Amino acid sequence: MHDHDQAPGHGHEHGQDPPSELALRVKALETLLVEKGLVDPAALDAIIDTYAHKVGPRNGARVVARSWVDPDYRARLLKDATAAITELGYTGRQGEHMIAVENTTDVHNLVVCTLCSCYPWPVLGLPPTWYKSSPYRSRAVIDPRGVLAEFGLTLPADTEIRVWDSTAEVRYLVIPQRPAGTEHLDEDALTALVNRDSMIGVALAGEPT
Amino acid sequence: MHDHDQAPGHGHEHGQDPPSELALRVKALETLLVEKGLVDPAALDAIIDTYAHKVGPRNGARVVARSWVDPDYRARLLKDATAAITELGYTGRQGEHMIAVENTTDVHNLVVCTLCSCYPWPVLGLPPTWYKSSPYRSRAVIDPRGVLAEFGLTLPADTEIRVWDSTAEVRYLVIPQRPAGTEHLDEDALTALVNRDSMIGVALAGEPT
Amino acid sequence: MNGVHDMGGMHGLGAIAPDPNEPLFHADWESRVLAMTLAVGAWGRWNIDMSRHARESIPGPDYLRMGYYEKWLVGLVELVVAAGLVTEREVASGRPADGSRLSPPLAADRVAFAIAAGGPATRDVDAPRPFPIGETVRARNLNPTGHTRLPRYARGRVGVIERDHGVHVFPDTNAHGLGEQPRRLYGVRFTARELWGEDANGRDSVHLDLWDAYLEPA
Amino acid sequence: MNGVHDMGGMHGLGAIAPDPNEPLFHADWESRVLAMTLAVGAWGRWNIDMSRHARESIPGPDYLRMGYYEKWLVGLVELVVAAGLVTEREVASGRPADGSRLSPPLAADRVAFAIAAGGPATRDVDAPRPFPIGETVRARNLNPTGHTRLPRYARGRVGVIERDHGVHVFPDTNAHGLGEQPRRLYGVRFTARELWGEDANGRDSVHLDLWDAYLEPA
Repeated sequence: MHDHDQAPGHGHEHGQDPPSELALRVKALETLLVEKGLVDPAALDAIIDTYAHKVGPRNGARVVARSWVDPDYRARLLKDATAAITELGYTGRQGEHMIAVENTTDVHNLVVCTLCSCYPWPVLGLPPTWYKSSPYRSRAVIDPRGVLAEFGLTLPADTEIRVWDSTAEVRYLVIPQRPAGTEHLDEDALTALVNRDSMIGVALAGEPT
Repeated sequence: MHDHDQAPGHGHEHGQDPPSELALRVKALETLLVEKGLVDPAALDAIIDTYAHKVGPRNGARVVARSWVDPDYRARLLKDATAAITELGYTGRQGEHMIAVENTTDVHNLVVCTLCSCYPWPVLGLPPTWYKSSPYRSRAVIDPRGVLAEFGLTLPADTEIRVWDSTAEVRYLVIPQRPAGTEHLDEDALTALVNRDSMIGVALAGEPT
Repeated sequence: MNGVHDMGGMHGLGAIAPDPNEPLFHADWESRVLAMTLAVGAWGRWNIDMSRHARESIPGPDYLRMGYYEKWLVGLVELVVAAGLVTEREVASGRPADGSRLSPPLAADRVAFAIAAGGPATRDVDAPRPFPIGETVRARNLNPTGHTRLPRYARGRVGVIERDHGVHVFPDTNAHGLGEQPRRLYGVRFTARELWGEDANGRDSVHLDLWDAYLEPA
Repeated sequence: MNGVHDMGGMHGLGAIAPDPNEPLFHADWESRVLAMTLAVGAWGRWNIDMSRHARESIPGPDYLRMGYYEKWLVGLVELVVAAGLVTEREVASGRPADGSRLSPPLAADRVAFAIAAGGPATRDVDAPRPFPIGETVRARNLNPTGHTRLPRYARGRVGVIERDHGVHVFPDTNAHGLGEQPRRLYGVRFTARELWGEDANGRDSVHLDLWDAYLEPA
């Protein structure tokens, strides 16, 4: 339609064209903070290593898979998600107050943060760009079905959609439905079926990732 | 506060640094439209000449000054502004449906168009940049007193402020109060006291312009 | 549509910064965009509601970044292409695809007349008068994806009918080629406290012109 | 504040365009901004509400244009300068004003512990429980110029109390150095039709976590 049709909000994040001016500003700030003794560069490396290799959606997948095979665990997860997730060792920053919401044949859950980009880091890691983008944040609450369609997911009109807008420090984890025909799989195998997007609610579980 | 504190919405309009890319795009479009016979370049010149030299806030000033000296005219203006303004010959595009709102010692009127930049062209000419800007459009309705303060106009808290948001094709002209001590002035002299901003409502009349 | 153009009530968009020495145009190209928009409009291929919708459909980040006449330029290109007066290829190349040349409908010597004539939005048709002056009404909570002139900040709010402006073309249909569908237009007064809460000045009010389709009994 | 960051319900901000092959960071500088923000945060000179407010205070046109980590960068500079940890002059020059060197509070070997510990927002204090589960409430029409976590799209709308989350730090004061003032936080369900009008799907709902100060009896 327009001669300005670049997807907005993604300007500096698709990485095709590294914004050297930004990289320089960041480098200068880091140098300053290190020289003043405000940060330890080794601590920065350790933080990055944590989210690059230790904290990510495999954690959440473990929670979901466990809930699929262990009805008692599922009950605990739905009653007190923070405690049930802590059982598996996934605690901390941006996951201090967890709630698990379960998809059923009648109900589909979708998580968003319209005001910023709140996300359950201990179980899902750092959020993807689209989750943090204006298009998703703006439309998830007013047009969840249109948003899901953009992810290739079309739900029946009589499926109830519950959108969770993370306006406080409570963080939401969607428990997707266990895919049909997976009765023979054990917890480890099921974990591979729980993709990140299914725990945000923009996809179903089932695609091994 | 921020390292991005340039006033937004004014990027290309203050003219310190003519945006040659835009100028080139406009020139190319005009060439195309002329070559296809869609516009007559002489008509473009005539349109620009009209708003540069014939239609402007002197028209509105005449209306206001007349209303100050002629009570019958004022009554007609308040009853049917479109007709009363037509009496003085100011008609046409963006002024087809006029309403005049009068300031008193108790009431102050302020005009805005939050959705675009609607403005009464036949009496005020083309709007100034600030009227078309996001800062004015966004705040005039929620913080009229703060907006007026930015124009150097502080009204008593017990003055009633009426903000007119031009959401349809009706256009509003503020009749400012006649300044004190101008009883000796005739209509022509009064016209010089009616500045544009006073007819939008962000200033009082009185400063000769 | 709930676009950034519907900005009444927003904070954080900067200082107003009026320039007392502002020229009428900051560059020649601004005046040419204004003039072209009016002159091509004389072809009658679109209406004012379509042209407003073309501008408000500019993606939000661009809309806030662009100056006024840049938005007009983008809107004009959108309109002439959508109307089939020029092709995107012609815009890109700057050259007509063939040698045929039309005759502009607006000649220089008709400009003064055309501007002075304007184009009234009123229509001389019967239309219901659902609300009497003084009636308390609520602006409906409508969130269309298309064009509307009901600002978000008024939706769901209660006001009082102040004026009957007569029967006016309805933008919500007219912007989308669905006809003028003229309806009654009202001037409606909302108190600042109704719109913005108890911290607002108790004397202040905001007045909007709203079609009957935007209103319901309170 | 009614900033562009409060974008729930807006149209016209583009396609979502998920990238299935997206890397965790698109450039090294993004990861450094994340890490610096967390590491300098360990000085305890600001809280999470202040850091959110620093980012949402970025002027609207810039906010919509910038990517996520660019907003974090701008917010971080704002915070360290406001806290007096560095001066604007130092940021501009990239060099410390003098030779004094502090000792970072977050050492590398404490990072795993600090991330795993987090910082709960609940406070073990008595607080009124004004609304029982199942109660119908209305979100107040508040339009503060400061920080709030009550989105515009919910203001004035009627919902039902679904959950009592306990007593949580109140962002509206905490963001401005006015104390944590812990208050009861509720999960509130709003039907899509209440929020967006009759065209919305009759089964759908949106759930927000709202402090009691945002709510009133319906």
